[in-house]
Amino acid sequence: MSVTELNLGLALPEIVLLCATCVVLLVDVFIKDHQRVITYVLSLAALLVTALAVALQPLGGREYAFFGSYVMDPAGRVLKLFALAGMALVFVYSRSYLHQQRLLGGDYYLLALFAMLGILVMVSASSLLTMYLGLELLALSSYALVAFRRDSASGAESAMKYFVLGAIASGSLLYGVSMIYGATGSIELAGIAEAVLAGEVLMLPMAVGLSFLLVGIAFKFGAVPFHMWLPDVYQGAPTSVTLFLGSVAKIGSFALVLRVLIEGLGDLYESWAAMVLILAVLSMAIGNIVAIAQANLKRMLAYSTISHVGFILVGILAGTASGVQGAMYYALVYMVMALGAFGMIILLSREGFEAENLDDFKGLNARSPWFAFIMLLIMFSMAGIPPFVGFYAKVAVFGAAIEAGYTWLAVLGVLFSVVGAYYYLRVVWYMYFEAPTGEVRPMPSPDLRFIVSANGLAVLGLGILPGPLLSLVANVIPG
Amino acid sequence: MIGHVLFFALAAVLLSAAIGVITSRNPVHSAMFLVLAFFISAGLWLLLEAEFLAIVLVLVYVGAVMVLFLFVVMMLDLNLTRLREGFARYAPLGVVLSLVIVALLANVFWFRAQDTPLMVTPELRSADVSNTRELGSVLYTEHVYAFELAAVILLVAIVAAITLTMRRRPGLKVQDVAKQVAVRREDRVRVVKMDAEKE
Amino acid sequence: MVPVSYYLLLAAALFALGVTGIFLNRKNVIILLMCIELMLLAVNFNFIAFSRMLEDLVGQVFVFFILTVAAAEAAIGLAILVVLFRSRRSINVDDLDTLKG
Amino acid sequence: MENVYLTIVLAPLVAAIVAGFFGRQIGRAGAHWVTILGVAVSFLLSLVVAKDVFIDGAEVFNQAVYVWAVTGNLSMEIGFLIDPLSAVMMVVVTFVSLMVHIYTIGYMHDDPGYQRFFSYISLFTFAMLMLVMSNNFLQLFFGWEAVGLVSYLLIGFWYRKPTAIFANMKAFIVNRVGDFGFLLGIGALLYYAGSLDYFTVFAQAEEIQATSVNIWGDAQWSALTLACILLFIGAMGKSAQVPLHVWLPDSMEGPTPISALIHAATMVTAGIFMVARMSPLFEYSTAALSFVLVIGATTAFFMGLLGLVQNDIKRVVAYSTLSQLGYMTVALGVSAYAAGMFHLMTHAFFKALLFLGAGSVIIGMHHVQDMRQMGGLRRYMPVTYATVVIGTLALVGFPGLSGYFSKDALIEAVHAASLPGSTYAFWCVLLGVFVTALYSFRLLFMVFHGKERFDQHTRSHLHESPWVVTVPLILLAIPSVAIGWLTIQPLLFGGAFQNAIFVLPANDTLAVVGEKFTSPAGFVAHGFTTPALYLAIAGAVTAWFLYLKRPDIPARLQERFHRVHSVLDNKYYFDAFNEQVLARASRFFGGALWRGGDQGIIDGILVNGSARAVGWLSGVVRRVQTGYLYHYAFTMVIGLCLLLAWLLTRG
Repeated sequence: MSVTELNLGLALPEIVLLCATCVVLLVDVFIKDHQRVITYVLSLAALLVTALAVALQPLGGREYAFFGSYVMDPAGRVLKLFALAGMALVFVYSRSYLHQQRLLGGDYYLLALFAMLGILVMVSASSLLTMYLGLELLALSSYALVAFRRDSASGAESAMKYFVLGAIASGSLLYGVSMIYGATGSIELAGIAEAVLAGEVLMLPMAVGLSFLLVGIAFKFGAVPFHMWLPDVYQGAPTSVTLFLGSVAKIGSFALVLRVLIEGLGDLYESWAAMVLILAVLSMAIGNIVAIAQANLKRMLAYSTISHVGFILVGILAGTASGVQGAMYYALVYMVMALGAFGMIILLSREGFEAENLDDFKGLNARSPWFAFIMLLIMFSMAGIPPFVGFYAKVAVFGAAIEAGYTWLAVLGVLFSVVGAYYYLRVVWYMYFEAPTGEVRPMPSPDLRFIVSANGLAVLGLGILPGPLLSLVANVIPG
Repeated sequence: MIGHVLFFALAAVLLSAAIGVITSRNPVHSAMFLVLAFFISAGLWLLLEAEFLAIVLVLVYVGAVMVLFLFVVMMLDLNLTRLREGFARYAPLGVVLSLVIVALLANVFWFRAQDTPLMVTPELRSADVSNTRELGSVLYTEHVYAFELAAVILLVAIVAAITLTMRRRPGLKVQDVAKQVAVRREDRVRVVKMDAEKE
Repeated sequence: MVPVSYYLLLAAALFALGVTGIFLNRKNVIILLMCIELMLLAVNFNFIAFSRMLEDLVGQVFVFFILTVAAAEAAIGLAILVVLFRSRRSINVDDLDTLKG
Repeated sequence: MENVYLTIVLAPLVAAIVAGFFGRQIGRAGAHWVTILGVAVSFLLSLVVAKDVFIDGAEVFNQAVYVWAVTGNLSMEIGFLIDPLSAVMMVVVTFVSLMVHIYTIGYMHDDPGYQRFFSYISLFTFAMLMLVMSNNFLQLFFGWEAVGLVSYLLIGFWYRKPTAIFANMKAFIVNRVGDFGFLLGIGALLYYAGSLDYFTVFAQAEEIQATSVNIWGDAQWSALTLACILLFIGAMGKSAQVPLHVWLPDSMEGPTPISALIHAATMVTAGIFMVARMSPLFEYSTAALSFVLVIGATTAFFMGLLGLVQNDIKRVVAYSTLSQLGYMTVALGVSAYAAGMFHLMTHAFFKALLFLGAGSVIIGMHHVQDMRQMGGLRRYMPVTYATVVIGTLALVGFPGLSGYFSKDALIEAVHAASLPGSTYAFWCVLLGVFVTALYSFRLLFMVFHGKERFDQHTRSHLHESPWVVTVPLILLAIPSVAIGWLTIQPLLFGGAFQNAIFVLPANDTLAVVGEKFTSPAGFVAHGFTTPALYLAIAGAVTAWFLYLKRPDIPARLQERFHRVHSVLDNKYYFDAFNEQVLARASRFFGGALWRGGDQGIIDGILVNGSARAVGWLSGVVRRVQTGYLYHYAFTMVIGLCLLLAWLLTRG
């Protein structure tokens, strides 16, 4: 065995990001609190360099590295680029927030970079072992991020809940993996798919493995009934962390589903489809219904996330190429929308004050019409109202579901999105038709102002011109 | 035959230890039961000829992780009486659910597994096979990617643990060794001249 | 020697005990963490037994990494526990109910 | 021509954007100039298009101008379909919109949201044009939603007024119900026809008719019937047909120009237009046509009755609108699509006229809308009076005026129909004529004739409205008088719609009417032999007797028949049902099970009964999220057990 067999060049993005993260770590140790902007800039640079490494890789089909435990394909490349760009946005959003909230350490950036690395690993995982390690890298960094505001009791509480439940989910996931290993004799996704296709599988242990595996996947995704951690964590975590968990981290969850469920176990569709169906229906129902009763915007968005997960699962459930395309399109679009929504909370936050309650959005139109308009765009898009991008995402998954014969599910989905429209429009209502509670005008820094505007307009722009992204997704997921 | 006896003996102790872990009301006792469970598991793994992992389990788990647990248990000033309340409230539910899980899995691993490879008894391997060598030869080649990732995860654990628990409280008394070493006589001792007192 | 399924059953029992532990110890987070360790131990049994059954080393490699990750996980979990204790002066699960609904 | 069409659509959009985003910079005058200019351009070009279509007999234009997205074999595009049907709608929409724009200068003179208002109405014009010019379902739905959105914004334009907020929420929710049906209908067509393009779908109408669907049990429905009824449910929401009509009277909380433009002349007719456009589908489903017919007839008669007991001037006109929309729907039901469209057009002019006239009165009375405080206004507002008289005569069907032609042709068509339910419909529309005359003249007499019932202070300020208000009235009065005479022959019997509307020979009721038709004058003469005219006269005379001659009688009648009156006054208890039954039931459960939750927020926001139920459910379900870690863990374990048990026992 020689080094060339490793095909190291393929994993360049991960290598670059890890090296860059180590540089950030070392530099951060030696700088003072008031120089933290260096960490910020370096972190952004790390993301940029990694994105370049992804973009500059030669376009090709599926290629493996590290003896089949690492895979690079066009879908992975798109997911990575989106995740990196989303992370950069998260950093820009977070900078002033961290400053305001006196969270001056560089640890936020560091842990987030590690989490980013976890996402990249998950996207490129082609064996259950690397998938598990990427997952844990992401999860462990996330636990620490949720708890990293040390003086916040609710932060610690939510981190503890997240950790304990996450560890149970990991345990369940691993139990499932062990069963699949026993049933197929392989932990490589390609090997598993091969064994399934050849019928050389112990069916009963496989069924056990699938059940446990799905619990783990559903937990990471936040699907009902494994969603309980999500609202508490979204609410308890510092908003900059919620921003990350709610948007970029979902790319990791999607990669988990894509690689394991679709690529590895796609031929067992008959076995898992019904379970995913239950998860999808429950998620759409619980997410949309419970969101209505929320007064805390972060919590409301958490339930909204759950409902969107349900919609993504509808696409997965279709089991067809167009279903997977729809789900991936939805996941990418959801990331953009969630960034905007949580970004608005950050934008309205001030020193020692988190604008996380619905009441804080009252009369925003009177205080700042432009940002109210941006929020309106995002809320309309999340509600799935045309011509915003959220509408196309819903069309994509429901269309695929109808094609696959799940017409009633699509109808149910539309019904729940109508229910969902209530709480999104309620935010719009508060902004436009309620008297402002305070006269404070949000005064964000220019970079934040720019990013929020760009993000909101992207929701509109991607809706007016949905073609490019749709065809991009269609190209990278082979039919 | 001896394999059977060893297995059942160890399994019985292991399960008792596990029950001990979950029923002890004192966290320290729980931790000690867990240590026992790990030792027994290491023995069972030896039966499965996974010698390297058996050693690692004892070294890593008992030697490091459990010590960390004990350390934290003892460091935190816990109010044990409150922690013992409401012990039995959900116990029936938990027991029923566990029995359901065991029953379902037993169905798979036992009653419906009679003609499958699950019932095959593995052959003993020859004495000159070195489990450690085997593992070592794949760990740094085939699984080098995973190995590096594991290293990163440990790094994250270090960073996270430090981030979360290290705090600088104002007014905390700390030692600065450099300053202590660099101290000069003049800083500490003042020679005061005074007249001798006369009586 | 005994058949592989004996080990699998043993592991299933261990896993179930870990689950039961979560139901029993509703109060003490530390014991909850230990229950999770039990569940992971059960998983390790599965892997090693299957590895033996398949005459394939990958299962053991997986266990190696699970042990590593679990150690890291325990470190972070305990760190969070310390943070929690510092802010609440308690690790009673019943006190962790400010976030709900 | 493609550029012309694009300009027609985009001119109002550009104007709306300019007025909306740069309102502060261009000022009030700038805002109204730019939007009026934009709509004027659209109007003039629409006239060009109409000339092209009707006089020069241009080919039907049906082309995509922009491909939006292609997924699989489904292509989503923006395209225009220009045929007689859309040409008529374009002229009507742009003309009324232009009039309303001018009128608004006077009506909204003192409003702080002046620029915003102009931006909205221009945006509305854009959306409405997109809707009528569309050549595919996606764009249709787009326009559909967009006009709904602007309508919603405009009803709540005075967002500090709680009733306006309530009304716009109600409009929004009721329309959602309709839109849901509409979307399902489009979905069904997409599913069965595999395309969003009108003509591709129309070509498969017969095939879809032959496909049957199992709704529940063993009931077999034709897929086409199902799709048509679903589409029509959308039309019921937009065009305010019973029982989805409840939002329209409340929408009068919006500024009056909006009531004229959106809630009388254009948006509410979108449903009528849509059904006419879908005539190649509806024609193949007798069941769907019957459904349309019965709903329309019910609306036409019973909503007219409600107009009799209203005292708010705008609400009377609103109920009149409901009733007239019912007439149009009836025409659709008997396959007289052309008659429906014809009535739509004439109605657009005279109803806009009546609304703007009512608005003029409201300006004069300083925003008093109660007719009991008016009377004798004809001396103070001669121009308004004259134009309202014209509008009223047109509405009740005075021989020779526009409404006469459209309504009479429609009634004749219903008479000729043999569909299930057509007898019921015939009596409804016939008696409706009497009711229409009664409430119309009641309004006229109560407002402009009789004793002056307002106070001295009002009298001193009372004067005719400014020219920006009266000029649109006069301009609208002209087509109200003349358009019927001029266009009845080509539109109804000359085959102007033959490229656009498809009628099966067996259903062609208009052809029956047409056999007797010789000329507009002959049609007028023929009218003297039908009961409709005498019913209208009877209505007018009754109104004169009750409200001018013996004004004490109505009160006595009201006392005598207080049961009937209270039924009407409560609008057949539709609102009461929604609020009392649906809402109260859920409130009862909610109160018992979920006290002290987020009642403030839920109560404040979710006004509709079903929404309340969802809200209650939400409050209960959120209880599951107790905050206790172990409960969360239990849920996970239970979920795991269920998954495992299910998968293993399944085999």
